[in-house]
Amino acid sequence: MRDIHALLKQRHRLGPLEPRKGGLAFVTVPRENLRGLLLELRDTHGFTHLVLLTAVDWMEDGLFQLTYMLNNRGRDLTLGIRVMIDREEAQGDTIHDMWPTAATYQRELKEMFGIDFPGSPRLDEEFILEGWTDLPPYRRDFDSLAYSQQTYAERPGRVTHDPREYMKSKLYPDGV
Amino acid sequence: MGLREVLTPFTVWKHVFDDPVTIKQPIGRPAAERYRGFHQNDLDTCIGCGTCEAICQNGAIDMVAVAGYDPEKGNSGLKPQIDYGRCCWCALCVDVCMTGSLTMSNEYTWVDTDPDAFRFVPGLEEPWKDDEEGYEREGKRVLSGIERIHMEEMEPEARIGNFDEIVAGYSRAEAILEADRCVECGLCVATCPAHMSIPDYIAAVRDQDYDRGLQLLYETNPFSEVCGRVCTHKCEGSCAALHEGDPIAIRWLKRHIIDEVPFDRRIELIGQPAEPTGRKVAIIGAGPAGLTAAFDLARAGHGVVVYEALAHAGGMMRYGIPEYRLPYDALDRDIGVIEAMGVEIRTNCRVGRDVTMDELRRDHDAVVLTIGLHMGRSTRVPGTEGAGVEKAVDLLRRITDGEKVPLAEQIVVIGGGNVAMDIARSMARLQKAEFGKVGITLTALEDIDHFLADPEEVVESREEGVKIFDARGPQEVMRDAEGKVTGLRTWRVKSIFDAEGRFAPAYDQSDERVHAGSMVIEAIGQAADTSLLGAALTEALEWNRGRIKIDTAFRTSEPWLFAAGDAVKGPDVISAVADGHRVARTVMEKLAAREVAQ
Amino acid sequence: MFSFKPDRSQYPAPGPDGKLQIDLETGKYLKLWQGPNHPGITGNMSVELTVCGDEVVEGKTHVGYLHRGFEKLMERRTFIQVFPIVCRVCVPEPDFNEYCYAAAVEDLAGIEAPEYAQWMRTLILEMGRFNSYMMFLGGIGGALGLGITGQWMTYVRDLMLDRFEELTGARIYHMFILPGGVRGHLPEGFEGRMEEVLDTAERYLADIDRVMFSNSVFKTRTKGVGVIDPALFEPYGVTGPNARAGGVAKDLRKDSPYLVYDQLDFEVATATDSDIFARATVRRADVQTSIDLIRQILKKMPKTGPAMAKIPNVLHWKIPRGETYIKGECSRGEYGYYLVTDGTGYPRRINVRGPSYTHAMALLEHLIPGTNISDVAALMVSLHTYPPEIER
Amino acid sequence: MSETNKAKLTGKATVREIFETATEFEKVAHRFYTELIPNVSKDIRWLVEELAEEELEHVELFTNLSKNPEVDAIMAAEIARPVADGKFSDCVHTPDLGPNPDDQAVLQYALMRESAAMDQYTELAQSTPAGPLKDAFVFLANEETKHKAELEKIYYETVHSGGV
Amino acid sequence: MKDVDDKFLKNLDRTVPLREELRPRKVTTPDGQEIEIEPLKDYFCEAAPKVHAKSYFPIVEDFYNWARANSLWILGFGTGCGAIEMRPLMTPRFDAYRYGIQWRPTPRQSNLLMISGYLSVKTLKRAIRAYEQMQGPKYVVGLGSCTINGGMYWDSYNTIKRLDQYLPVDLYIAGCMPRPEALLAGFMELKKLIKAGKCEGANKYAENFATYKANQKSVIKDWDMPDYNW
Repeated sequence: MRDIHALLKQRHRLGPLEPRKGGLAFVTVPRENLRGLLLELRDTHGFTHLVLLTAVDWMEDGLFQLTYMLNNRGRDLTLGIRVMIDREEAQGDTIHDMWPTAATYQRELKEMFGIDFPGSPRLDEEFILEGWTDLPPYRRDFDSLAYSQQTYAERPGRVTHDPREYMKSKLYPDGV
Repeated sequence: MGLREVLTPFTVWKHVFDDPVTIKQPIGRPAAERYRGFHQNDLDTCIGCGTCEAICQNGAIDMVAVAGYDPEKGNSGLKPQIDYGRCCWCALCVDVCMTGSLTMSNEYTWVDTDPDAFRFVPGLEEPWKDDEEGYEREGKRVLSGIERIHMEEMEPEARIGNFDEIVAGYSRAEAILEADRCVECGLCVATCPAHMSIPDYIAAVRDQDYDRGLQLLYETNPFSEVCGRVCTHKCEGSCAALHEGDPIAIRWLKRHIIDEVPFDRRIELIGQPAEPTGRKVAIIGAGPAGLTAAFDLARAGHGVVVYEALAHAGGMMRYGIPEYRLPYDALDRDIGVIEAMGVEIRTNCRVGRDVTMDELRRDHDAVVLTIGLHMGRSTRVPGTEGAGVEKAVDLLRRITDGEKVPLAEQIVVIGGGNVAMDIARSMARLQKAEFGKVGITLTALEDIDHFLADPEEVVESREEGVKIFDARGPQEVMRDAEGKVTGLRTWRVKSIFDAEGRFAPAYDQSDERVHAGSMVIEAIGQAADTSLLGAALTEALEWNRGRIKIDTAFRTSEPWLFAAGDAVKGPDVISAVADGHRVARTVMEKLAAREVAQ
Repeated sequence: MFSFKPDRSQYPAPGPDGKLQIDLETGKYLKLWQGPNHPGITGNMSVELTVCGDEVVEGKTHVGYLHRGFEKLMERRTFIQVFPIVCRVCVPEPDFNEYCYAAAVEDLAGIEAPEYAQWMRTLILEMGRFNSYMMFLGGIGGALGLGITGQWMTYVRDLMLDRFEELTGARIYHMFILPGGVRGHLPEGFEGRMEEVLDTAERYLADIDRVMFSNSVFKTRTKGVGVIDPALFEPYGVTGPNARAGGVAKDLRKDSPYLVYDQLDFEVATATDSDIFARATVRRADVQTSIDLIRQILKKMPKTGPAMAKIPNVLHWKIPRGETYIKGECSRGEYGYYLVTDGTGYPRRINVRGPSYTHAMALLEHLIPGTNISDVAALMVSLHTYPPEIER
Repeated sequence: MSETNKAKLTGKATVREIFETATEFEKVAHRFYTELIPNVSKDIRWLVEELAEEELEHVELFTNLSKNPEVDAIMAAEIARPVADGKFSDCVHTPDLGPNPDDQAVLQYALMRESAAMDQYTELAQSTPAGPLKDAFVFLANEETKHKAELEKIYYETVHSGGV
Repeated sequence: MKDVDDKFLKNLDRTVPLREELRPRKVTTPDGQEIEIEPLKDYFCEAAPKVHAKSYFPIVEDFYNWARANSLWILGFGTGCGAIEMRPLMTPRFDAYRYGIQWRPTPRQSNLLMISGYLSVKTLKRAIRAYEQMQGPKYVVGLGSCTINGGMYWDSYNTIKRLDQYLPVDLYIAGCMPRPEALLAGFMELKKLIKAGKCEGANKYAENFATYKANQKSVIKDWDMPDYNW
């Protein structure tokens, strides 16, 4: 893995290699380098298998992290490529032309995170959700429990007690 | 496609005469022995700690009150109620249960038309209550730590012969590991006399937020450095973790927080006292109760003067607890914080000698009496009068003051409480320094299972060479012709308490023993020295079985006088601290009421 | 012999937006929904078919009927609280989720599961794989009207569920693989009872060979149907038996051994035709591999040993910032968990990579045009897809 | 209980007479404690008051018993439950009460009295042939032992486990 | 569990527009005619369900109930995880057929709808359609925690929490998921209830039609069907 990283580093603005056990490593690249890097990895270094494409919401930093997980099946190497994109105008570059299956991932990201991939087919079609009108649900500012409580009725009548407070109320109500 | 492929499938027709595999009676077919079926709970074992509720990712468990189960020490009395409209039968609640009371039956059929029916308190009346089979966790708890992190201590050989502190204190890594074991149930809070926010400050240790931890400590206890070392830690006796392992080392974690915050930072963190109110309060006795009250009152802006008869503040914390358990500088830091709040401590000022009660009453808006129990009791068996027989409290006080105390190569101690251990171990140190060896015999009325001393004190005493003879009733201090002490004659106590735990001694006169020694130290009960009150005030006050009578708010029968601490309640530092808070609150209420009246 | 070979050049082509350039109102084409409530669909999903006669010109997969928002729910749960819900991601083979999640947490928290737990996990995974293949063999027969395979295989699967029940305490969602190890040890006499089940399974499988794999109807309807060009494997992310049926001898158990697979002896089954029949035979061979592996594991695994490593108090378990990806070979292909932590007590993000995600979406949509309506069910089943792992 | 007291009792012929004499002793004790009350400091007055109260209770008990026709049955029931004396005697050393005794001294004195009375009655019981008279002595010894046990508890709480 | 963030306010304003192909419009038929179509009206019947009156003679009603109880035909619609435990029931080992229970592929032939666990909003819509297409008298059985009070998806944004708000439920079976044996026990109980004339779910649905519809519409944003569709 290190050899490939060293090789790629000459042509792409790669971050440091973060290896984990079992032939897995992560690396960060700027968005503009992504497609070139992926192409080279696929065509030259045998990373022909797109394992997954997903996003991580770093809301506090105002960023989305796109993770492209590529696998070299022959050498059993997995490389996770991180691309940080702006959260406000979330947009990535489509790679469905390299891996047709990526179109599905990109549809999901559009629906669940609101990340746009201009040019990706059927991007605006509903994928998993139907008639969704709220924030994309995988964004961290979407509160699932609050939404659930506001939308669906729970069965009423449940009460619970905190043991500490309950003991206080029974054993020393005035605090001493 | 050949004929063979058309015909081969027909060969399975041979099964046409096989027995059917159908289960004849499928309804109610018993599930596997480990099957995770409906919940069961042994309500008598359950301590209502709510750990099951905390771990339930479905929010399926509520802690509810159940008739017949009331809160008590280490038991909230609450029981889990499970909503089968939520449960996913993952059994994490069973795995995390602190007592192992929560289990599962292998029952699985529950059909109902009413969706609200699927809520129940396991253990009450469900039909599968007594099912033997079903899921139980294998072995002990694994989801939270069972074993206490070892506390580094000096070896007996190293600690005998000097008064250096024995316990090293946790390192950060150790403290985090120990704090990690806490499940934050909060059962301990009710047991702590001062109701310290134990789970919260343990969480602060975990988060390495010592500033927050220190603030939490000072909310309820200005003697956290002292208590972090010598507290009787009853909280640990109500810790949920003790049911299948060691209780959390709450005391050591408290000490750890204090150890991690520099002294100056402490004062910074607790902040400045309120604006002066102009009110003045006198406190008699600079022990834990008095100084805690002083701390609270001073923080509220009242002027506080503490009158202390001895040379240094601290009371029994200084003069009763030996230095190897509580170094004086630790105590000084706690007192230093209190003084920094504007409390004036007048040492060497004995009320009744240097200043009278009447003067105090005249010059202050309130007087708080926190005089403790500084008078040692004597067994008054024959021979206790005269030289060679000492009282433990007196000796401990003299050791603290650096005086030379009488010493002998072989000493007999009477008593089985913490004071007895303290004096035995202190004398052992002096013996080691003086004679190079330890010669202490400790006799106690109680058998070892009923010792009043903390178990670890007993263990450490033995490690240091103290020979303990339990269940021995003192009969006579033996003296030779010249009147010199030669030993203590005792009878064996067959049993000391009856079935209800009440004192009902039974002696065996045939088992007599003489414990040789040229010095006898009595370390039995203690009493308050109330002579400072004077005859008139003694007569005027209401009393309750030998102690000044107080109400629940620590008011005496005299409206200007309040009393707290060991002298009226007891029995330990943390109780005195709690009393101090309470009496301070009462005094402040009184002052506020006067304010309104004026 | 009848062969359905439509002329694809006659079909309307999809436009740049991926939509088919056809006018439904011409009456030439018809929209036909297969599912979600349809016997010829795998689970609760649907395929929107555009047909011309009985020939399908376009198929679109619709999922989301089982969407529970797992990846969101996991972010709201502590590391231990995620444990009960991961298995729900895939109903027929839930154990893979438990293993991948546990291994991912262990990787990031720096915990090593004890040896006994490693063996136990392998055993559980193979038992789960066996069950999953039982579902497949029953399903593929059922999709072609061969009802008896479903009857038999469900019975055999049920016997294995009994073993699951006595071992783990549950039939379907076993919740046995905790981060840090497994929850318990083998019950007494388990090996013997397991051997009985495996014997029965082998007997039934021999019957399946006769009634299905040697059946001229089955062969006719599956051979040469639903062929995946091996060139499409990489672009479409085809893994597992689907790829092995096309001659790609890749199996993560061999290529990237996890747990104790490196100590076990087994062959990777392959086929060459890459059609429905090949996919079925590969799986038939894999069942045998699983049976052999279960026997080997029970023979080789340590009799005793700790089941759990020491883990921190789960009620406030925090894991330092990091990310990892744990994968394994499940019955359908590469199954993986991508776990991102941020130093708090909650996962930052968990992404489940189910093989059905690629198989049932892009690949299926690619394969459907040109098939006969009656073959769609078989085609879909032959890809062995489970919808819950697509939408999670 | 002195030898004179013992002599007073040995001559009695009926249970009733024994009880009347015992009542007299208790009255004397009650008077003693009542007179002691003003001499002790107020903080321990509760103790002396309690002792006086106890003696008074005995007076009432014995008076009622001596009038009760069922006295034999009651006694028989009582002595069927013998009270063991634990001989917790480290405190039973006659103290010098002095003009203003402290609590420990008072307790020791009271214990000594009860102990002596107990011994006395036991001795009398042993020297009396079986019959209602013996029963009466056994009963009285039992009563004193019970009283002594109560005092021992107070003693232990005050002196031994008091304080820390 | 993390507490609800008060700052989070649900976006309640937006509604989903009706899809193109469902809007009323003019189309040209294959033979060149221009016609107006209104798909939602054309595809569905709009008549609201009616309460089915009981027979005047109790003995006749009892006979009906006996007959209904002994032919429970279940719609083979696996709405959630619980469906996997129905498969063993259809096969010889547990063999539910011996109790007069069988699975049918279409709602038109079924009278029992098993909601096997959680319902996502997308499936709820289909389940309602399936239910409304079934012939009366019809019954609904809820399987497992999810149908009772949300189950383990209690905080999910995409699953309903209480099935009885959207469909009339006659019986619940506890478990996650209930075993085949528990399901059989449930069926037996359902039979008893039907025989006793206590399964009035369909009538309840007709009586409280407006309430059910309001509840359904409050969660199904993409309401591209008329109120009643069968």
